[in-house]
Amino acid sequence: MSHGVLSVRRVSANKMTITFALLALVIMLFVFLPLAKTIFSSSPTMLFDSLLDDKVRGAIWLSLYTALLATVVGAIFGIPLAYILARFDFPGKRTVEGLIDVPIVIPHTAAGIALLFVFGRNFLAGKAFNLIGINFVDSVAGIVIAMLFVSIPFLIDSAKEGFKAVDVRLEKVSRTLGASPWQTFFRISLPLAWRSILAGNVMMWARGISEFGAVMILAYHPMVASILVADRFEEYGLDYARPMAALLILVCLVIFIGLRAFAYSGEKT
Amino acid sequence: MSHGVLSVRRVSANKMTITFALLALVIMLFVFLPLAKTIFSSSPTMLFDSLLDDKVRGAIWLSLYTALLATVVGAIFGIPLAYILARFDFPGKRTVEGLIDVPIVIPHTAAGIALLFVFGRNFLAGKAFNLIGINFVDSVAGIVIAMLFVSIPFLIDSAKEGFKAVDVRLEKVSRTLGASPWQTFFRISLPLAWRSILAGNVMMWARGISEFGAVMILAYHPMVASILVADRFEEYGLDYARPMAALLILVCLVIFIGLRAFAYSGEKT
Amino acid sequence: MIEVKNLSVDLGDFLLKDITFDVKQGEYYIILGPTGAGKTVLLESIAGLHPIRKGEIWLNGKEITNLEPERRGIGVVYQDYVLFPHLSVKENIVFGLRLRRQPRQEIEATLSWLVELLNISHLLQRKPGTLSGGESQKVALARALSVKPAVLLLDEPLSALDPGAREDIQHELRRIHDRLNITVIQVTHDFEEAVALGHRIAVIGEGRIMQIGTSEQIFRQPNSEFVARFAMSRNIFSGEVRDGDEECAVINIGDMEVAAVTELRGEIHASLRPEDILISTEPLKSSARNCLHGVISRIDDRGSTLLLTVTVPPEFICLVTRHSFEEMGLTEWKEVYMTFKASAVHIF
Amino acid sequence: MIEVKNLSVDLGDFLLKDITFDVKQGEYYIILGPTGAGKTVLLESIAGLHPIRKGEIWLNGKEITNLEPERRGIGVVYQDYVLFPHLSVKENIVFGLRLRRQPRQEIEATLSWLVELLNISHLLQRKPGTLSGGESQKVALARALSVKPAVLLLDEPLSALDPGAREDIQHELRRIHDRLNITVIQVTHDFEEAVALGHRIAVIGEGRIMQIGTSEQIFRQPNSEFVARFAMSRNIFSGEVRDGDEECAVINIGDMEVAAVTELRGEIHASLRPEDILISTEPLKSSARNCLHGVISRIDDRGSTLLLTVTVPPEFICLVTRHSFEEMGLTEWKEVYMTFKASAVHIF
Repeated sequence: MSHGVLSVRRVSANKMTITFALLALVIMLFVFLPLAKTIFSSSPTMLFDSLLDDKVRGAIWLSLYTALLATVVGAIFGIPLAYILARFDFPGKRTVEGLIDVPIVIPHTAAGIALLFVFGRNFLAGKAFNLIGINFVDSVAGIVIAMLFVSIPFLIDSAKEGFKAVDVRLEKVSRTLGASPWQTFFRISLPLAWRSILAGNVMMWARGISEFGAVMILAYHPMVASILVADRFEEYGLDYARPMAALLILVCLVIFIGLRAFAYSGEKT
Repeated sequence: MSHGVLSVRRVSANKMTITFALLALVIMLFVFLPLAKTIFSSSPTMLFDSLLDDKVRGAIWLSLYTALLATVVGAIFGIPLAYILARFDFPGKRTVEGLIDVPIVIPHTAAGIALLFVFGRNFLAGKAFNLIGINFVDSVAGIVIAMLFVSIPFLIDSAKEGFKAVDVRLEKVSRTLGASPWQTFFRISLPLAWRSILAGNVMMWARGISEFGAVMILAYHPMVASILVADRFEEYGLDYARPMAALLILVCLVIFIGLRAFAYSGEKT
Repeated sequence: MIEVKNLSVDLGDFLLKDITFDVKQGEYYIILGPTGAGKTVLLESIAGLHPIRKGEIWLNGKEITNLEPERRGIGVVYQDYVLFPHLSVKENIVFGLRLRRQPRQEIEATLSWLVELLNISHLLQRKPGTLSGGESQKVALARALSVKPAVLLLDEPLSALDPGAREDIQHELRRIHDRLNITVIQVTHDFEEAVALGHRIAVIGEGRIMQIGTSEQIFRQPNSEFVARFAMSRNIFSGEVRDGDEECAVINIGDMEVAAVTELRGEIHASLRPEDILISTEPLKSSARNCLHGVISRIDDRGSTLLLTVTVPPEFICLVTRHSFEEMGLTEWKEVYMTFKASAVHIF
Repeated sequence: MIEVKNLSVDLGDFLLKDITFDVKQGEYYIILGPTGAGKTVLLESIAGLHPIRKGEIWLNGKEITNLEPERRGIGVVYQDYVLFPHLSVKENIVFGLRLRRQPRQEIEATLSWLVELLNISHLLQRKPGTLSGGESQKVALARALSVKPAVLLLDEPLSALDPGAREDIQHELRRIHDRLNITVIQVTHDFEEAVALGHRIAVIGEGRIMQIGTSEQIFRQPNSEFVARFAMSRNIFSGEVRDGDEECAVINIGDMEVAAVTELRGEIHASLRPEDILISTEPLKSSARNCLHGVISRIDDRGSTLLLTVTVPPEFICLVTRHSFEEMGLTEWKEVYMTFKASAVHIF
């Protein structure tokens, strides 16, 4: 970070940029310190011990797996919507875009209760899916639904921006060269928007792993990692929850940094 | 929404766009139905009754108020960082940008525990602030800190995009006309990026209201709205939690739609 | 070969009304109009890339108004090339051929034919981002030609290029057209480009076609002030034809009398091209019917040529080469004689 | 008045090395170079908008190399106007004056002076987004002039404009310069623009200054092939000066002999401008020393002028007006005579 400040100073050392850099430093430390402190105050042995705990391993695995499922489902249905929003103007488009962002802003517990009203055993979709043996309360399917609901906006917004950045005339030229709409989509639009779509998938996956409130309401059991952390904190207190929190933060950071680096690889700064 | 599909068909009715529209419809219904069902299955009387409940009113008010505080603090420190990220290249810039997005992706309960490690009574910043009478555990200050941590990325990302969209040569021209860096920032950069910054503030506020996991760890009491919903659900069950969830979703929707409409007013589709 | 009948396109900013024209097999057809006249929209409508509200498009006797673009066999080349950035030059060129699942040898044969035609063998492995403007436009042409389109639509293909590359690509375009005998429709806002390339020119303005004709007709006989200005007849006057015999009329422009060949009478417009005026320092003895005496009031140096404003009054704009300018030792405020033929004055 | 000494700027893609030049009070100075030569970076460095690695900039005897841009009194106008989109035209123009907290009457006085100077009174209440290119550039000029800068830097001010607006603004620029006697530095890639406006021209290429001189010097005596090509001498040959007296040398270009005025001997380059060649169908009796016989191998129609390629060999490019072209009834493969003076052949 000192590099950053130094570099800013070199570019145009004036009082404003220095003030801005100092203010910015405060917020960066505010984000950085808690994460660093949690990770580094747990010794590697403690982290490893907690990794040996079957329940911890199982919860982390369940989080990764359910969030991945949610992302796959989200991609199948979300990427087409993103493409439509990027390419077409139609009355009510603003409304649709607003609706898609709503899951970010409503309280997670309220979202969980709203989902219960549709996917609960005695309701609408819940009953229908029950007939084919899928049950959303206290089940993996429930976790996936909760994660899908709160994380889908990230995928759609990012994919939309990606498609928007693809010159529509590239698609037009492709059509005049004899490509069908499908061929054009898979050979031109998708490869060119790929980076943004991948970044959106990463964000959606990570956001799914991070969810607590909606999952708690819909499916407290089987316990995903974020619920297990809360459970231990409530029952045994901070010291007992810490290694698991540290482990979880580490896992998320590694995944996030790795996939982000992959998504941005080759792109210029 | 049928409008949307119709319009797409008019623009270029081919099998791909129709398939895409159908897939998109699934995800839109998935987001829309739970929200609509929760709101409309509670009668207005029930909503009104729940609004008369002092505890409910207090919790909603506390959510709005603490999220607003978090947004103000976030704006003061976050907008300068956004400007720096938009205008300067420096080594480690990617790292800073990644760091800022981390709060979105780590599990909220783990984030809460990480914050406890810095702002808890026996730790670092907690002790320091304790000297001037500010205490972060089970207090309004704690709620603000938790909301700030999980919602700051939204403000910074949006403001950054806003500043990036302002042609840097507008600032250069302003300087050659005799404006200092500060004058240039407040008369050119800020007014031109205003829409994105406002949108970022709205998202940050809304995201703060929606937080549950991190707030729960840091400050279960005083109860913000999302915690009260969970509390009632745990203690009394779904039927008792429903009106409050519906009320909360309504409040969030009204605020979100209103501010979004304001932020986008005058802009072309 | 291509017929556009009463085509109307409404796109908010752009509005095309009742566009009707037809292009013959093998013709090089130019659509000339100012920026923002909706020329690109018109091309995209012909290619099937815009929904058509009203009107018909026919290709080789078949109506194609609502046919999908991939079934029309109409190639498009844009001003800024629009190459697929994730594919190499070679992959760009064979994109359309691979879609057709042609056998490998056939694809290779077409590729080497195009590479030879446009002389781009050294570019094949490069990515589009590394090409110069002229190279990019050649690749875009090769890509459009790869699927052997019946018609090639060119959307201001020279506008984004440096002057050097512009000349080069202009030359290529004519060569390709002559060699392949392909039908070309090109839109441009540049009159010189239109004259240099087009067999026929359709001038478009305010959403309508103003005039269709050979470059000679547009140049010499503009049918409106809009076309005249666009065709760079800088000297446009309003006046009145008093009388005269059938062969030659006398036109009053202010206090000045000018001879012209016209059968029109009454209020008219007259246009006179700057290069049709001969400048001399002494009155010339010649067959030309008009010889006016004026003063050089302004000199615009264009490098190889100069534009003189000669005030009679009114003001005339005259074009001279640097060569004759220096030969005659012209300067501002010098008195000169302007000689031009009655037939050079176009009346409308 | 402005001196740039050994300026070097390194910006990744752009690299300027050891740029040295000085501009006199009231001069209209042109920096001419191809796109991507770093001309904009150079202007921004002078205005203090780029950090300077190496070199010095002096203004009126004071060093300003590291002075903040708001203290330099140097105005900048960009190619694409860069008007403040959230302010009205009037607010754009008075932006700098309001910052100075001038009294209201003074601001109003300056405003009406500028409005009168540029004839933009009808635009004052409009928003920049609603203006045409020419109008936008006038407003940008008014805004830059509002703070009465010592120097006005113009970054390709005509490049983004339509041909009509381009002429108009070019005329405005000269008028403003003449009326205010302000020092102007303009960068451009357009040679004709440089000739039309500049007192002196600095040709920049490959990050260095290649030649500085009046337009006449650049035009007639380019010091390198780069400058010659850029100044649009289309005829550039390499040859050898055999011998000759002091006044006139004989140059061998291939099998052909050409007379030129030079004291150089040995391997040389010769350039000859297309408009310096007189075309005729019969040999001319004249004082010109060179008369070559060739065949028209290509005709490029430029509208009012035409470029002929005449093969001797080698090939010569010659410029003729449409008038003389038609007079002589020239066609492809017709035999013609090219006459040009020994002094028109520039040797370097």
